[in-house]
Amino acid sequence: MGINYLYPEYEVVRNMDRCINCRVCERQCANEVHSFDEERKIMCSDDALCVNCHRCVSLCPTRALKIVKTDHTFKENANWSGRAITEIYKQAESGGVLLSSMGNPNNYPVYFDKILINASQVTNPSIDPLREPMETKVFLGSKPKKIERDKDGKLINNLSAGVELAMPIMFSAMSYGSISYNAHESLARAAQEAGILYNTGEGGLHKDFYQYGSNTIVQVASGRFGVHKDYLEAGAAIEIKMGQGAKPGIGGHLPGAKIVGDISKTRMVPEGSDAISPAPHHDIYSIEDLRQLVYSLKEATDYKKPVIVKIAAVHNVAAIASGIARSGADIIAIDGFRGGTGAAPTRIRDNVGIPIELALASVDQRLRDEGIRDNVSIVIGGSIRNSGDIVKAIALGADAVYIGTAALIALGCHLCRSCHLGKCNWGIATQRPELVKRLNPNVGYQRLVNLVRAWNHEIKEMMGGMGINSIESLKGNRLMLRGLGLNEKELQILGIKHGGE
Amino acid sequence: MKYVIIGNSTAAVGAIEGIRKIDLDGEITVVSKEPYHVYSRPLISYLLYGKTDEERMKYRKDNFYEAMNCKTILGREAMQVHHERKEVELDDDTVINYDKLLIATGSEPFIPPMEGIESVKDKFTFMSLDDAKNLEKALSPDSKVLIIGAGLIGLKCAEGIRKKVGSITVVDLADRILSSILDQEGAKVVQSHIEKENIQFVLKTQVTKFLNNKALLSNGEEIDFDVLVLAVGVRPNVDLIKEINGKVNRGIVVDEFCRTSLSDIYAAGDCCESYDITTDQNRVLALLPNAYMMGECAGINMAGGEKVYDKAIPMNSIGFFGLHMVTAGSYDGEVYTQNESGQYKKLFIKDGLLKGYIIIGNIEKAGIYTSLIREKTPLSEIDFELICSRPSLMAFSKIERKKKLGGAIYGY
Amino acid sequence: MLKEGEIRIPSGCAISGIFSKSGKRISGESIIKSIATMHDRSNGLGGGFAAYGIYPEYKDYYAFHIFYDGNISKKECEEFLERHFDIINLSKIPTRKTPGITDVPLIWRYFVTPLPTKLNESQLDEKEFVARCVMKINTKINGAYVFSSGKNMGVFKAVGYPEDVGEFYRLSEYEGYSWTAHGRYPTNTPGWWGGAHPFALLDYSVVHNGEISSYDANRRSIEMYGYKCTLQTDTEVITYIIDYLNRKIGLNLEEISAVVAAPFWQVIDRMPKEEKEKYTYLRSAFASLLITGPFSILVGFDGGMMALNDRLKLRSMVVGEKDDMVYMASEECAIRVIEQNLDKVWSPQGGEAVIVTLNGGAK
Amino acid sequence: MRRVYVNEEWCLGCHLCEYYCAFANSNEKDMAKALKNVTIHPRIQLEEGNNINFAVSCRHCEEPLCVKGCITGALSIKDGVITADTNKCIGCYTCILCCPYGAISPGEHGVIQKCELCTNNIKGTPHCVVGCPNSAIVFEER
Repeated sequence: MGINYLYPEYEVVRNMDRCINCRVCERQCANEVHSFDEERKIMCSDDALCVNCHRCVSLCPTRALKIVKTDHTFKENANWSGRAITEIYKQAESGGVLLSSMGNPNNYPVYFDKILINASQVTNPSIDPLREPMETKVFLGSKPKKIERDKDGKLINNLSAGVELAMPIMFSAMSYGSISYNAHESLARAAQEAGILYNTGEGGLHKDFYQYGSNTIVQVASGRFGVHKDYLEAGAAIEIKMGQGAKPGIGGHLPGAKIVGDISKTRMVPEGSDAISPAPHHDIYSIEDLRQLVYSLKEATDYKKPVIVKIAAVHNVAAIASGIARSGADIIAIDGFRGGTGAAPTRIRDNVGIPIELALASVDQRLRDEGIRDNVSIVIGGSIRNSGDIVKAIALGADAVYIGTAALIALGCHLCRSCHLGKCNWGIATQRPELVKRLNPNVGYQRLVNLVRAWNHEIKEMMGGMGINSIESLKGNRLMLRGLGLNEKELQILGIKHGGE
Repeated sequence: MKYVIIGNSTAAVGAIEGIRKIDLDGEITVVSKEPYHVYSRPLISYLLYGKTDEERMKYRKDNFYEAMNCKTILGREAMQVHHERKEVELDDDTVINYDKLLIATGSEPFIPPMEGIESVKDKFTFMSLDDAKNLEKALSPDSKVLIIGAGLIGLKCAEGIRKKVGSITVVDLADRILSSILDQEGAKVVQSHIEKENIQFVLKTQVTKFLNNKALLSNGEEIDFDVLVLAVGVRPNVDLIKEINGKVNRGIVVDEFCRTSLSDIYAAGDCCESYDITTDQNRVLALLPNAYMMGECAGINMAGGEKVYDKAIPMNSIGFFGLHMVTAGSYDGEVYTQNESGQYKKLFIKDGLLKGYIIIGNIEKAGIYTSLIREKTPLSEIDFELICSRPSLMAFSKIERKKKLGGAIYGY
Repeated sequence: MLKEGEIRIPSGCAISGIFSKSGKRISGESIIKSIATMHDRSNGLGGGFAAYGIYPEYKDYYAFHIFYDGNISKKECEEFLERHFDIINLSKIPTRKTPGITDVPLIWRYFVTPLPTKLNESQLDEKEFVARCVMKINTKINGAYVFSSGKNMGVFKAVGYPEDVGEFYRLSEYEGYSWTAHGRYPTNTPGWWGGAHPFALLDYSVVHNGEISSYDANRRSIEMYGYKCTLQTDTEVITYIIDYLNRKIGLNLEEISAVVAAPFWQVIDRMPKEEKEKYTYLRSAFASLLITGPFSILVGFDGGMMALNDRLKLRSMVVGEKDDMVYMASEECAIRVIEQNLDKVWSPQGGEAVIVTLNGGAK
Repeated sequence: MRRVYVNEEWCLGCHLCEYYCAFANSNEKDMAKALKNVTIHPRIQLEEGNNINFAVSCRHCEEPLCVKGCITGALSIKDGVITADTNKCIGCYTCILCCPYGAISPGEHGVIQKCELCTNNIKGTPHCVVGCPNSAIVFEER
């Protein structure tokens, strides 16, 4: 072992006056940061192992622990940041591609934070959601271009298969394998309770969760793991995953070590062999190939399930979306570059893709310009952090949003961004039974339900403030938005006026 | 309905509480020759030791009889039962009649014939509160005490008076102390612990003759003493039933409903025999928990309920000078032994069942063993190795654990 | 300061309507009297009327009412009209000098019918052809604005109080079976004649009181179907929605009201099965045309009139009946002033369309 | 009656229940003050091994063998809660001999101790339940 160039990023600070040696920190840290010194009868910590996940901090009954960012510093400057230097040390040591988890952490503009929402004053009354009905129910799917009547003149329901959501929120794709059984159970039960949908991700659907089928989106990704007829028929909708915001253009790789037991069965991959999702679907090299897959899936399910096509927000997203809107797909899901992941090459995560706000605005406008906005619903994801983001997204033109990271945070995730290590102390991004156990779905699902219900309340409050009592009247209602500190080009792309205009 | 209970100790309380579970109104009359509010007999040694007092010895609160709507006739002995007339005749010739009668007369010390015993001035038995009070009066810091009997009563007495007297010698015919509950090895452990308190044991020996303050022993030794305690054993009080030709062996014979062979007459507690499920034999189990449960069972059945008591086992939890031991069941079968510092444990296994155990030292969770005996749990269904090493619910199957911890309410 | 069409201007208003179910033609005097009663609901920055059945002699021709800023735009527009239409009659619309009405533009009226060759060439149906021509003039010809384009009906509007506008256009000299009127209270505007109400396209005319919250959602949706919202007013977008749903999609007025003022889901969920299916379908299929926020509108169309409130009834609306006459107004006083003894008067519920048509149906 | 139940499926073996129990029964307001440098004697105790953990405390049986077997009358049922009168108890441990769950243990002053659902301390409601990080221990009616 040569020189260790790296100083721990975090330091564990223990208040010895408060520590009672209960050793819960030691028992709960899968990274083995804490240990008990039998001789001195005190708890010790190894900062180098700490990923700052706060498991110990949260469980310490006397609040004797806190984790602080080290004030140890490189001689950094605006160009050579500590992170840049550290990464070079790591790669010089390992010779490998750097891996990270969760979304793009870099200081790119967050447009949601530069957009403000309107409210009614005088000329138009705001509506009190506690007194008046306030509707957030959403139907996703394509709209008919014309009506049909029977011989008595009665309207015929010619809507194609769609999905109904009690609120414009869905849990985004997170595979069984990348997250735990208990995390999946929490998501599935929460979706059922809240009247929304969750998404299997590309890992197939565990047999235990078929019971939540009417609240499930089943995903078909490039690896086709766990895809079979029953699977397709189990869900309320089928999603073709073309891309992911955190790693556009990149496939996935679940190491063989994680392909064990039920995960192997669910993915239909032999135990111990790597599950590799290719970067492209090898049967989709063009838009017309996509159309074939869309219709193959519809044929397979008797046209009873809407098909979602999920793409990453990349530079020509509007043109791609236009193609998808004409492919027979019912819903387009767009994932922005802040979207989470269980593991992605750091460089990809941090440098590829565009912000979801810009992608959404340009896609919505492009589809309207082409008169095909009604062909599809638009669902966006990629770091929706609160109900304000949702209201803004819908006013920009989204039908609904996907939340992934926010859902995981509700389940206890502390964004330590170490999912790829498989030792999630919160029982989310791990398959180790003793860790998985830490996420009690009875608690987890309730927390998710609480979160989306709280957001739904807030959405209603904001809608009421705008004098809108139905979510469809918010969709694409960009006059309700104003930009702040944005340049002309940004305002033009977002299709909004500047504050004060 | 008129209930009459003869006796006023644990079995009587069990019966009263049992009756009141079913019948809130029936008239209950308790007759006892002792004049006291119900107290716990085993506490008399702790009374002398100073760990409790008469007030705290009360087995139930002062308002117990009142709360249970019970009539008491204390200080009066029941002399005879007129079965055909359903009457009980008391020592003052009063007669009370009953619809249901419970005999809960307990037991009394057994004093074998011993030569010269009448010459001993300060001689006591150790069974009742009065016994304890009388004994205490006779003690002085210089007293040399001789205790005949190294059983539970004799040794508890020794512990109780140790600080109040000069010396204590315990003589027993058996080859070990506590021969009813301990094996040879276990007895040795306990004996050496007690000997540290300056108590002398003379075993495998009996008194051949008393000469005033001197006892002549079968091994030829002589012992001088001031105070003699006779703790050889106890004998069930069965006369009331025997006289009217109820079925009696060593104790009164009752069925699993605590009914005697005579109609409307029940019996419970130390005066009875119980069916020991570890030996499949009827025997007198003069144990407080046993007395309560028999009493309660009898009470419920007297009041028209239905209750079966069929899980009697011998069991004891006792300590001397800080050393605790728990024992249960019969010591028959294959033996698993654990003998570590401060911990002596023997498990007795027969026919795939735990039949009995002895633990001296760390007695935590011993009740789990007791329940294995009581429930006759097949050891093949549990983690045998684990249960041998320590009593734990972990040894049970997941399903069984779920039953136990997930809401099961234990009964007997 | 940006003028109407360059910026969205919210406004409050008064509306009134008179309809004869027997088709009896009545003069404009009554409607002027009615709207004048609600003088305080407008602020002099806009008033107008729509009248049906006023051009019986030209009933087969589209009557275009056009504002011109000047002769250049008039010339350009008339050239456009001549290229696309056969102009049967053209004239200045007769007006009377009125103190309250100033900055008068050129106001012309044309009775036209599409040139058959042009119509064939366009491969459009006649109404669509006419509508597109109107849009083209309004968006492409600077200074020209077609504010009325239906058959046997006309819109008359100006900047000013409505009673002055009626006087200005000499409406007592017209006779129609159906009249609507509007007095406007915009919250800021230099006042532009085209921005006054009613707003009309083909036979549809809309007078509206309210400020819809769903404006931009509705606008961006309706613009997808070939409409251009040049005025940025609610009335404009509502008119286009009604035109689209009725003329292009083929929904009847009752169905349209189930789209634009759809019942709440909680109400739909309690409906009998068949009705529930219908309302669910209409709400889902045309979700983006739901109008929320306060509005009360009177929609005039060939042979009928519809009154509709937003589903929370955030604006007032009263309906009265006397014999074959039906009156609809923002306030009851505006009805009582012309008809003391009503057979029936009521306040329709939010989202409940009141539709009246000529006996024997629309012509 | 509401009782404390533990579900081993969710028990993490973190031992916090024991510390919260000891804290509750210390009647101190600050846990650090109550438990610093103290060897705890909790009334709820974890059984652990082979990735299986569960905490055990008094089941509050309806027909409690401990109460029936108690030689002093120190154990009694108060509103369903099996309560120990430590003033009466002389530490004979017959209850430990009787309890099929191993839920009673020798206490600190030669008498027994057991879970009384925190009815006898300043917390008033079972503190092991409050302290369980995974809702493996619940206080509910079944």
